[in-house]
Amino acid sequence: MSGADFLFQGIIRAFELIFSLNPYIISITGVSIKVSGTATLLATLTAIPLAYALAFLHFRGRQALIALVNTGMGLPPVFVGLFIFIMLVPAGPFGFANKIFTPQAMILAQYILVTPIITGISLAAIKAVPKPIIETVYTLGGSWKEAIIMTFCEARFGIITAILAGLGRALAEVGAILIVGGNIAYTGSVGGIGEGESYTRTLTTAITSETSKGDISTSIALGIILISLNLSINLLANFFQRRS
Amino acid sequence: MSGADFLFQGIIRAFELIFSLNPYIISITGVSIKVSGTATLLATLTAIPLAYALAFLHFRGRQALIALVNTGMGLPPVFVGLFIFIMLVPAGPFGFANKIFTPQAMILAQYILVTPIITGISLAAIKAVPKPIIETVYTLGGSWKEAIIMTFCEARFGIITAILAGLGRALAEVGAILIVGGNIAYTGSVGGIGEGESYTRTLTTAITSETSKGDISTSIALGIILISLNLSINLLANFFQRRS
Amino acid sequence: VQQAPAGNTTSPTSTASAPQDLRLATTTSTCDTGLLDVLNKKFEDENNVRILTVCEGTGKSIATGELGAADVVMVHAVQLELKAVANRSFINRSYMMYNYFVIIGPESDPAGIRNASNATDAFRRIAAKQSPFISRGDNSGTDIMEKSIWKAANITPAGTWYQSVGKGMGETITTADIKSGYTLSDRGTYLAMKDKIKLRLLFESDQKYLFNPYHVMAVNPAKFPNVKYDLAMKYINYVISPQGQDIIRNYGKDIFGEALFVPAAGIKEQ
Amino acid sequence: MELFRVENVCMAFGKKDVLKNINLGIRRGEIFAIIGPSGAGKTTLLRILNLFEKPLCGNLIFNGLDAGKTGGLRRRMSMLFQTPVVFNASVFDNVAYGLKVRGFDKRAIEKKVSEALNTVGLPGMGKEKARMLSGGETQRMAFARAIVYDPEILLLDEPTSNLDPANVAKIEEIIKRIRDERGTTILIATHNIPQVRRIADRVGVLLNGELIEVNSIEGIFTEPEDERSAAFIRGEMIY
Amino acid sequence: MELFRVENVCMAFGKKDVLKNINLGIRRGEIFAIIGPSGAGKTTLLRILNLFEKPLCGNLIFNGLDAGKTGGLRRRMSMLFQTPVVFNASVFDNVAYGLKVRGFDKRAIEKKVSEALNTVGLPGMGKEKARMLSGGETQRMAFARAIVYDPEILLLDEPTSNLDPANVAKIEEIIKRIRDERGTTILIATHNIPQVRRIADRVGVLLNGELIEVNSIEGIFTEPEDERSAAFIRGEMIY
Ligand SMILES: Nc1ncnc2c1ncn2[C@@H]1O[C@H](COP(=O)(O)OP(=O)(O)OP(=O)(O)O)[C@@H](O)[C@H]1O
Ligand SMILES: Nc1ncnc2c1ncn2[C@@H]1O[C@H](COP(=O)(O)OP(=O)(O)OP(=O)(O)O)[C@@H](O)[C@H]1O
Ligand SMILES: [Mg+2]
Ligand SMILES: [Mg+2]
Repeated sequence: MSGADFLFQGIIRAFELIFSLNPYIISITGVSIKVSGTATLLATLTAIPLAYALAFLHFRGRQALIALVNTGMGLPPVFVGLFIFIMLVPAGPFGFANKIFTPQAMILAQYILVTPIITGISLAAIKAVPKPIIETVYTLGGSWKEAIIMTFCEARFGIITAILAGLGRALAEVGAILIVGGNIAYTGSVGGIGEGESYTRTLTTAITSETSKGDISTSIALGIILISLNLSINLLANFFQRRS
Repeated sequence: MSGADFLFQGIIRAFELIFSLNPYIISITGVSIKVSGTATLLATLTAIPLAYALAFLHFRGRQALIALVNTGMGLPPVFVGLFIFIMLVPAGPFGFANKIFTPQAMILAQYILVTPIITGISLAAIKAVPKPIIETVYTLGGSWKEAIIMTFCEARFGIITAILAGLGRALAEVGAILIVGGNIAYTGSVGGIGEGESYTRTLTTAITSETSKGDISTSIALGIILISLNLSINLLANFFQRRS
Repeated sequence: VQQAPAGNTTSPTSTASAPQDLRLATTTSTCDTGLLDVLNKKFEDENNVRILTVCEGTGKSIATGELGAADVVMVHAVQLELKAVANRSFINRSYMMYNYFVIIGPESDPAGIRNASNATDAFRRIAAKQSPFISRGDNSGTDIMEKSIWKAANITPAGTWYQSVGKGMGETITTADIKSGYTLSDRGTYLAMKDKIKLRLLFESDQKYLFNPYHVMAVNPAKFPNVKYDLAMKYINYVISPQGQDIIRNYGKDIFGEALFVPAAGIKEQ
Repeated sequence: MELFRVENVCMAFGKKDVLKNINLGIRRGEIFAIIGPSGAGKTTLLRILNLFEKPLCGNLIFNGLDAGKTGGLRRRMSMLFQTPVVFNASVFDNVAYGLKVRGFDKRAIEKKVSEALNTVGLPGMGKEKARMLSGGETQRMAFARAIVYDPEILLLDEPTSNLDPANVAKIEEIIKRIRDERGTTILIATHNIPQVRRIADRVGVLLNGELIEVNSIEGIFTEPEDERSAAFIRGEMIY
Repeated sequence: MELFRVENVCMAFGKKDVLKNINLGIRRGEIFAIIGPSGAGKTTLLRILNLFEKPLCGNLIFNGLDAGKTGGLRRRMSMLFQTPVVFNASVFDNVAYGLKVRGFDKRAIEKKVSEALNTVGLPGMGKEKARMLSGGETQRMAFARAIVYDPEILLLDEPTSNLDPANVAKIEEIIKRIRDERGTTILIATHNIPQVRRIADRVGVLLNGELIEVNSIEGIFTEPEDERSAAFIRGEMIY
């Protein structure tokens, strides 16, 4: 079989899998969305306040923290995965929580990876909002809360880009969740695309295991599903960005 | 050995490896820098003009292209790796080039992954530059080239963030380069951290293979080296960002 | 060499409606060949258990068990296993099956290993010709075996012809296929992939060097009180039971035309 | 009587002294004009009163209390910036902002905003995008935005600089009416000397950060205390 | 004689007609004032001349040629915006911009910039950050930036709106001198009617996008052709 054939077969397989509403595919897609969605949500809730603090508060070590956030944008996923792994295994300091190889551990890993990304990009967007805008809010009687809301509206495009970058990264991420999640699916699905059910298997970790089995067509098919998912989210988001 | 011990051992090991100037470590670090640096450079050279085009030119399909760029920020590395793999294998359409399992193939993979990231974030930064600034350039006799330079200066912070996010992503990336690069090292490095020499092995792919060996301490050590590298780059960049 | 202990710690079958979870860390070859699908399904159905299978390579599987993150491990690297048993991380190590490693390479066989007298001779010929050799380099059972063959052949492989990839079996075969190089593979993975590659099986059946035994062992509950030791033992006993061994004996015959593994419960190891 | 007082206030940016030892009392309900050459420190003084800058020395006393200890002080005033900034929204939303922030109900907001837009000569412009307005329209919209919620104190920084004579007259009329009807205390920084005569009760002259004269309108135009302020009013360059 | 001509130009933003059938010839070396109430279309007309907006209909003729076909036209003029925008750099760099773009050498740039800063009353301010300047200082800096490279045509949109009388006089003097010494053609949109009398040769009155009168200075102040422009000059509101 030639290289291009794999691609071709993969595309056909992707359509088959999507349109047959294969329950196994649905369940791993569900885990992908649940894990990456939750991680991105939590990361956004951390990152945006953090970005505001870095933009507006003048505390000691602010510059160092900005450098740290930018460094965090390049945290190696496998390292983050390993770090959480040795923390969460029963022999580790947080072993008592019994969270290794669970979706929660995966959410934690992606949260750590994605938070700096959303923070760094939001920070750049927030810093680009002209100061007089904020002063106008204040002089018209707005509180710091209203100033934050106004900044948010003005930096909307950039902040949406930040969240999209974070979500995209989370959905595409594999190194960390493979280690802390274990790529586990229940019966029937270990050896192939069966009627199994995912526990900690996501689209990306499934791609990895299909690849290591040498089943490149299925990997490509899963990749196409993942990209379609991402594209739908982005078309939706673009609709909102365009209104800014 | 408990979980935290690995971390502790990893830190010690990292210092050992760094300060002994271990030639194997130096060679994989070199490949990391060469591959990710080149990919980020090429991606920057593509992404910034693209971001300008998306910001200023009003062509058909512009909105769709923006959505596509944002989707690209979430391209699954393993998928990109596989795609390039099936294109470059001898049986693939570009097999004649004989580039599979080479640093060039890795650069290509990271280039594809990083370009949308730099484009998306730069675009947000460029769009935040007030239009009257550009009009002032024009009225003072500046050409479109000078308008671009001025926009660049005004969007400096955001564009630097974009490049840093891209470089961080490239340096941390493992899924794609593992597939297209093959994680190849020459002799001597077979059973452990020896005096071997890397051909397509990077810090991240080495972390993966050390992890699969179960040598968690060495993985952690390599992760620490990678993060230190990233941190140095960011402290340097922060120095320039601060001046904006 | 430890003798497989008899399973006499079986707990009464659970009657609860919610299935119990059992964590199994195992090497990629058992997953990727599809054996575990069949083997585990039966156990799950009969015992109201869900097996959480983490496929991650022998080295990492043992580390996972040593850290208490698995209840039971299934691996194939005798030295590593014995070391882990010696440090009391695992107990009840049981011999479950074996197969043989094979040396595969390009059909043209530039080093002429088809006529080699044994595995060390084959390796010597490859080194003499400096034909490309792809090493897994990941401390897996296969990798350890490869290293010991080089050692027995009195060769320290060096040079750009000898490339280490630090990856699983499937990916290593793919790499060797593209580079038209030799590699050492377990028989199962080779058979599973043989239709997709150009490499051919060139040398096999050296009882001394190419022997590939798989063991299953339980994480020591004395070290990690929270592991599901009883359930792990139930699983081990199932794998080495006639029922489990039968599944191993027949697995692969329909798909590959021949069995991938030979059941070995109760056999004394060399 | 005296609503607030500036006591020994000084201000510097870097090494540049921008305000030097300013003492000034503003009476409730008066229109007080601040004049002086470009760069004298007028905007800086207004910004200090609106609490955007903390003076390097001296105190602000509101109603006999230290400004820092008077909670909600900023809510009682509003400032029209010399270069008004427009929110990226409709004219209506811009003008409504101060009302929304103060929790007025929708009905009241609509009524007040459309009244304010009528007053400044922008009737029916509520739906336009504020960023698209002309220079003078922007200034009038910002004026409407600053007065619509009846602040107790109004700080106006060159409120008519971009307007034609007729619109200037209109805005001046509104300023006087606000003071007369609502008793609003109004400070106005302006370069328009005839405007000072037309609307202000008292005037202070700033020069290089010093308050060289505070006088009544009659006073400054008939017998100015300082030769430099006399020259400034005549339109001469003073240093 | 005639440097450029606006022929039947009209402009609309959305459904709003902003300029209607404008016909106007500008002579080389004259100072032409554009007056009219806020929102009349003055800025829009200047922006069309500076090629920022393409008119919906009509033509711009420069030196008898279509403006679209005259290469490098924009380089020969410069516009001072009603709300000047400042580059995030020093005052020197801001003023030097047009010179750098035109490839002047470092020596010449330094000389010209410091001269220009002196002329507008900002001597020695080159090293200051431009964003920190006061409103009037910013306006003067932007004026210096627009004239420093001797453009052939100068478009000034309310160039003295933020200045005190003495500085206004100074800028007016510079404007006249530039025209007298360099023969620069100058269009100035202004709300300052006395200023029109002081510096302009001719004047056009815009009202709701229509050019209701074009006249000489003597003409418009002694016998205006249109009753509405007469009223506007008297300071009355016209519609
Ligand atoms: N980009 C735009 N989109 C929509 N409307 C616009 C735009 N630019 C200007 N306008 C409208 O066109 C009209 C004329 O604007 P212009 O800026 O030319 O007025 P002007 O005569 O310069 O007024 P002013 O003296 O207040 O500066 C105004 O009513 C304004 O709201
Ligand atoms: N943030 C700042 N940093 C440095 N210098 C400043 C800052 N703000 C104002 N200045 C300087 O302080 C002086 C006074 O500025 P201010 O804006 O108060 O003047 P002004 O009287 O309002 O002038 P104008 O009539 O031109 O608006 C000016 O010389 C200005 O350059
Ligand atoms: Mg001012
Ligand atoms: Mg205007």
